[in-house]
Amino acid sequence: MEFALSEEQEILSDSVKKMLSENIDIDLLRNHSKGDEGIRENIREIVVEMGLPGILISEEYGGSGLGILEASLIAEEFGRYAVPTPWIGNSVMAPTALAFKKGNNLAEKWLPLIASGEITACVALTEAVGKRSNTGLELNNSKVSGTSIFAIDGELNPRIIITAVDQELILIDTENTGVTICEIPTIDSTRPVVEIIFDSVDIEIIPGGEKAIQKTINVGRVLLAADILGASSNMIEKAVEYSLERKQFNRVIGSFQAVKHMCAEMAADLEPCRSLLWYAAYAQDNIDEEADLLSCHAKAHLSEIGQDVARVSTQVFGGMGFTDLLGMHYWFKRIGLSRQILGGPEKVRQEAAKIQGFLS
Amino acid sequence: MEFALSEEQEILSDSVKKMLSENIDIDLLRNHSKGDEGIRENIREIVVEMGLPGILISEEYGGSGLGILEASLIAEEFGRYAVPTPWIGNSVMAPTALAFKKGNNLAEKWLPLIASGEITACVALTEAVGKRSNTGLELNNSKVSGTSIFAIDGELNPRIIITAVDQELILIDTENTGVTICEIPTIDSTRPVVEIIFDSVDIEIIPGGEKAIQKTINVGRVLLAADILGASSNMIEKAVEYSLERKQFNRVIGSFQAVKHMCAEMAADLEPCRSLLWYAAYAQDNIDEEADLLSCHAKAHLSEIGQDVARVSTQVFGGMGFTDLLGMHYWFKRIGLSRQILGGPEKVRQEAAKIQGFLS
Amino acid sequence: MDLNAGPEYVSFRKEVTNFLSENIHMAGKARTPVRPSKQELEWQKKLIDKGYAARTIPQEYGGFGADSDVLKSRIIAEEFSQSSIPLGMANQGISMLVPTLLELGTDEQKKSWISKTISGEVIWCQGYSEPGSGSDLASLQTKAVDDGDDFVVNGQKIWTSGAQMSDMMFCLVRTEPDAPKHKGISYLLIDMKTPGIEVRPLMTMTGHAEFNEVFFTDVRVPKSQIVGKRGEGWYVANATLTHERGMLGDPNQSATRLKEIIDLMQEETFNGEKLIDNPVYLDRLMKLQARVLSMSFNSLRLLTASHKKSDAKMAKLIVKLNGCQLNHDLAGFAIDLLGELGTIYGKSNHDHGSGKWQWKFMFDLGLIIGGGTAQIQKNIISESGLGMPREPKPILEGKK
Amino acid sequence: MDLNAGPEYVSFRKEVTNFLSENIHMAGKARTPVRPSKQELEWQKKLIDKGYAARTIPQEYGGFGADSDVLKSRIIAEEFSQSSIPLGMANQGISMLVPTLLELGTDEQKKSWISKTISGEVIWCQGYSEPGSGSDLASLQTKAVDDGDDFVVNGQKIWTSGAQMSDMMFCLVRTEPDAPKHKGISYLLIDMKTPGIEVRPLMTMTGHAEFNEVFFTDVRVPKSQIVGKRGEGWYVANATLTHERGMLGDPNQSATRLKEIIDLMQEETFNGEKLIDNPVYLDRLMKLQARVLSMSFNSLRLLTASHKKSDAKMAKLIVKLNGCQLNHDLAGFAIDLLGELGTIYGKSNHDHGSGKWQWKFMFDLGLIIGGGTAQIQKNIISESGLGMPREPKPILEGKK
Repeated sequence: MEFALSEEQEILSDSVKKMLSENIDIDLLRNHSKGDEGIRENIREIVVEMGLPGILISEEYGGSGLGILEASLIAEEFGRYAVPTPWIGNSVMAPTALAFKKGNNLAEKWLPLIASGEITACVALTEAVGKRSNTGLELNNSKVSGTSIFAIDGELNPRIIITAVDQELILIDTENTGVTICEIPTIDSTRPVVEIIFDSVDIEIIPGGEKAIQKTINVGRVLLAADILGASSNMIEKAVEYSLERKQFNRVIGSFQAVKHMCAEMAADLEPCRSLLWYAAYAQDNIDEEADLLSCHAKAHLSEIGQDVARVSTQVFGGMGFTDLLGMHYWFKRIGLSRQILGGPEKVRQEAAKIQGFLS
Repeated sequence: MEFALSEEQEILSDSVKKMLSENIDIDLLRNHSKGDEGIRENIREIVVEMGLPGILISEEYGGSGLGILEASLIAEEFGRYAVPTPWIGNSVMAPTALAFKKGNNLAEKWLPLIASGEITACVALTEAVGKRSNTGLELNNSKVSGTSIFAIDGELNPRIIITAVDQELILIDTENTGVTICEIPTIDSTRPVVEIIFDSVDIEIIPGGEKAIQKTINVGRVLLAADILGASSNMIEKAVEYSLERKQFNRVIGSFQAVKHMCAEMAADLEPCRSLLWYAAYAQDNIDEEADLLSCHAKAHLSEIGQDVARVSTQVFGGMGFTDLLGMHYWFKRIGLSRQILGGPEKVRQEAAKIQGFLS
Repeated sequence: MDLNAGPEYVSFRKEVTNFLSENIHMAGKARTPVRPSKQELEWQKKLIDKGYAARTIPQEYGGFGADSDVLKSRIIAEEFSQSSIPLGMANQGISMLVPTLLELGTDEQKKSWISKTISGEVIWCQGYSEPGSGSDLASLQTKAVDDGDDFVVNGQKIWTSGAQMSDMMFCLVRTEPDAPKHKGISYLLIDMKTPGIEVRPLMTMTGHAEFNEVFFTDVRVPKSQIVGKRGEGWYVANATLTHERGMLGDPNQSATRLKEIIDLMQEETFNGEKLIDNPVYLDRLMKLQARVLSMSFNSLRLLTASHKKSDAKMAKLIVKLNGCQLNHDLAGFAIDLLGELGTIYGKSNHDHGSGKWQWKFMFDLGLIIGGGTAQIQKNIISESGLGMPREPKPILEGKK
Repeated sequence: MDLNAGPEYVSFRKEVTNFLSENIHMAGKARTPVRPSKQELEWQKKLIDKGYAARTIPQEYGGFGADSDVLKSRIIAEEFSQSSIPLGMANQGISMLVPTLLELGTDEQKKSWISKTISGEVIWCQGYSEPGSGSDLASLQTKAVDDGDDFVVNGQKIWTSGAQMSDMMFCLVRTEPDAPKHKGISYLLIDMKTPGIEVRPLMTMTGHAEFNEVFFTDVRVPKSQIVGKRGEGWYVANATLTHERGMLGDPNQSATRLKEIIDLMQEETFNGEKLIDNPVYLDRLMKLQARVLSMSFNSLRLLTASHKKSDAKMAKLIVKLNGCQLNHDLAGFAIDLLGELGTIYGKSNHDHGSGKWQWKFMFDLGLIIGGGTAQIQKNIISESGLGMPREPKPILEGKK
């Protein structure tokens, strides 16, 4: 029994962190949010160079065959640096969906392309979690029509879209006619989400049915939780740093008990989330019977704690936190988006109750 | 428009406060909790002498004909001093029930006796709010049988019991055969509650039906909220006082920002409750269409804030708050009981939603 | 307690509603600070003539000259709000400078500025906060050096809303650098067209520039432009600061938001189920409703206290802290109700109104911080409200 | 991450479960502190012989003498807990004094006390806190004056659990009244039968006397009874204080409570509806479950860190603060679920188990306060965990 990261996991996490610290800074996030498209391409190149898109993909398809815990560690660093690049949909949910049943044709065809970074995959499962008005897909004569919103990782001309209809996971090659993708403007400029309109488009069924859909959503939720963990850690760290520089009343504000206790409460709330997340991520690959429940708890609990951390740390930054000058709002908003996609806290807790047989 | 207590109301509240401060102290509460029955009788005499049991009863029946707001002000002081005497059931709920329809025989017969203090009335409406297992009454051949728990003000040989069955308020004269009353031991030694077992007992119907039941419960809830307000105010006041005496690290603990902010948060939470309570109490007599909703909100909101105040102020008292030495736990527990009777917060908020037509 | 209005007020309310129904076509809309248009200036004049704006300001300074009557003021506010019409021009010149001048200005200052300010001819901005002086406002460093007939001002202000379209600024500057920090400050009126003033918009987390930074380089201000005595600016400013704090955390705003949220819950669905039918959301709604009602009634209590000229003490001290947090929480709830859609911030087919909620959610967090942070509010509540001691002065460590 | 146990541990667990199923009839029940009975002393001996108690204490001092292996310790704890059997005797002598003596006692002290303590022959109580010294423990005032071969002790201790049935007390006293407060303290072992010691039960809000006050009047303690050097008692005590804090807020307890709450929700009804079917309660349950799981996993993380002898830092610092609050909140939820019935505290036909929950609700509030208040915990977290500065020393005002 070892409840800790292995040396390899530490090295992976450190190397991602190092790469990000060298390549991502606040100016880049600012320029990206102003629409500098070159930034997306550049970061994507670096991420591909490190082999990250293939992290979950088995070696036979050109990936590194690691697990959800490793993917979560990367997501945590992506959250910490608010990285504007496809990750959770393309490199985690899509490979999980395609590899659900071993050795199917679609996996053989697409996983190598995802691993090599040749294509990106967009995942559109919002409606499988819950439908808002004027959304949803339907199948007619094996062609899909309708609208899916808040699809993940659709910003870089995705070659394939993975979505669900009639309790089946389906794959759409965007080279087919009838697919329209446009970005939905949200608070979070670091991670674009897209709306996809399908107009009688050819599909292929990814084997696995409802279980495959659930597993794909599960890993998405765990990864969002990991992103929140990283973003929140960063906000606390920066708030403490700021409190040790900023002076009022001839003292650094970090010497006031009120500020100290705000920071202590954030840290006390967040720290156990790390263990929850590790366990939830580990369970996805190793403890089938707990995978559903733990993904719900990780998502809901980190959404709540993350929102608190975002609010309180902004208060530690004071007026500066409210301005654009420090740019901490990128994390505030990133946490805000993660909270809502693939199910908000109330919805996800309801699922957690159902999984345990409560609420028939 | 005047949203403030009138001079008469201030005088009433002050005179009750004065009476209580002269007659109730922590030793008395301690002795009462150890079973000194004489204390109940003594306080009851003083309360009767002040004419308080007749506060709501019209002058024709020997009362002073005041309203729920006045009764709430008294309840607030009773909460502040944790007074061990019948009040909410006997002097507020029972008169409200009996006077719901003007000039009925039961009112004529019993209100003068309540006003004069000759008898006490016990109110048993727990099951009208919600039934726990093994409780509830039923009517057979105009006789009532069954069990009602957590009846209010049944400790001093009540002459009458007001309860409900089949959507009617009913009155039971305890001189009839078949009534057994015993105290239920709760955390709150200052306000006994009783269990009543009815074995085929004669009843009389108090006119008014469901509306009368609802109104009786409403005023009970408002009065419990008032009691919590008084108890919580006392806890904050005493916590601040203590923090200005107790020294640690060569400073009074009230000079530490952590302690100051704990007290400030309690005060900030509690202060608007006073306005909520005034409005809710006023509405019972003057704004029919808001009476139901406001009684729910006053009860639920003060239950939540009261619990917070009880917990945080105990923390301000530190170890001393946890011991019996200061006796602050009498208020902690009184708030704890008020929170649960006539509907806990979740239940009462659910009613508040229903009243507004939400949750069909 | 008597929540019925007397007959005088019933008829006054009727007068106001009549006025509104007859004149509503002339009113503009509430807008983010811009110079008033000709139509708005005319509307403002009409409101002052009727006594719906500048109601208690003496006629000699261009006001309506009525006695103070908070109930009538509230009726006016309520009816204008019901009709969604702004209650005349609202700016910091009217809400903060004018009361200050009335109390502490010279006759000449009153005559020069009050009439022009309330009519909308002269627009003011406020120059108090500085980058290094937020919670510790009295540590402000913008200097005004005595030089003949003028002060020469150098330094920087921040959080100045409307600076780019203002004619004038009322401003705190340090005139006596050697005095204790509260005693070295003066209150100056500065013409924004004076050479050496630069205004830079300050972008906030909302993505908008609701505020500005203002830089002063050798800005000459005639000495006659001081309000109150030299070195007493802190005390001049303080009366109106209290006034500003009272304005933040408005319970009317909370009540409006709650109503909008209920509408939203009745309209929106999730998985085909109306949000209003979700028991967990309803429980959250009821908790918020109790807080909203409490703050609304607290505000009635303050109104009565103000009417009776009695001190509402704690009931007043807690408004900013509670109100701003409540408004923030309401916006956060609306966002949660909308789920994914709640994150939309810009033009989209799927926009169900989240942009407004997100803006409020962020701007209200700014209000929790601004105008005295939540921490400063708690200090004030514990000290002024509960009589707890001020933070003891620390032994300062030697400079490094 | 690897949550599978190795084969050595699988077989060790089997050994423990076998032992338990064969010997369970000999075990007593967990009880509030009383002198151990003959049966309990025998059981304790059996446990030490098997290495389930006093596992890592050297054989020369009466222990089992195994190497430290936190995983095996955890397996023992888990299996005993599963069977609801107390893990041998638990008292402050075993948990706090013995580790202290092992580290800092003289050879003679180790030989005199360790064996007798772990066997249950000698029972200890702790004498640290005083009425005037809670959060500021180092300000303690109980005096020990040097007088020939003895110290003469005068003063008062509080929060002493089990004092009335203890043979000995390990105690902090002030031996050097003129030294700085942390440097004037010594750590003494005091025979509770010494003349001049009076024990008074201390009633708490729960209605029980879980603690005592102990008064010392001219109590003579031989100088040989000091542990560590004179004046260094603060540092002697501190190692084990940390140990005590780690024990408060046990996540196993939270997990057990959560399970009991779920059972309660499945059994109890309100208006004929099962509580488990109420969506609002379920939402609250899920929130609590996430916190319980988080703290359980956090504890696995600490276990691994301890196994690897690495410093778990923040993950360790937050246990007491979070755990005690969580346990309190769980008890509060159980009470709410039971509604009126949740307030029953004593014998009643309608008792559905609330007495236990009410006791926990109150006692856990005591634990939030005791062993370092929540405020002290937050100081520690911000200072040791986040590197924020200590409170600056205040300028003390002149005495009145």
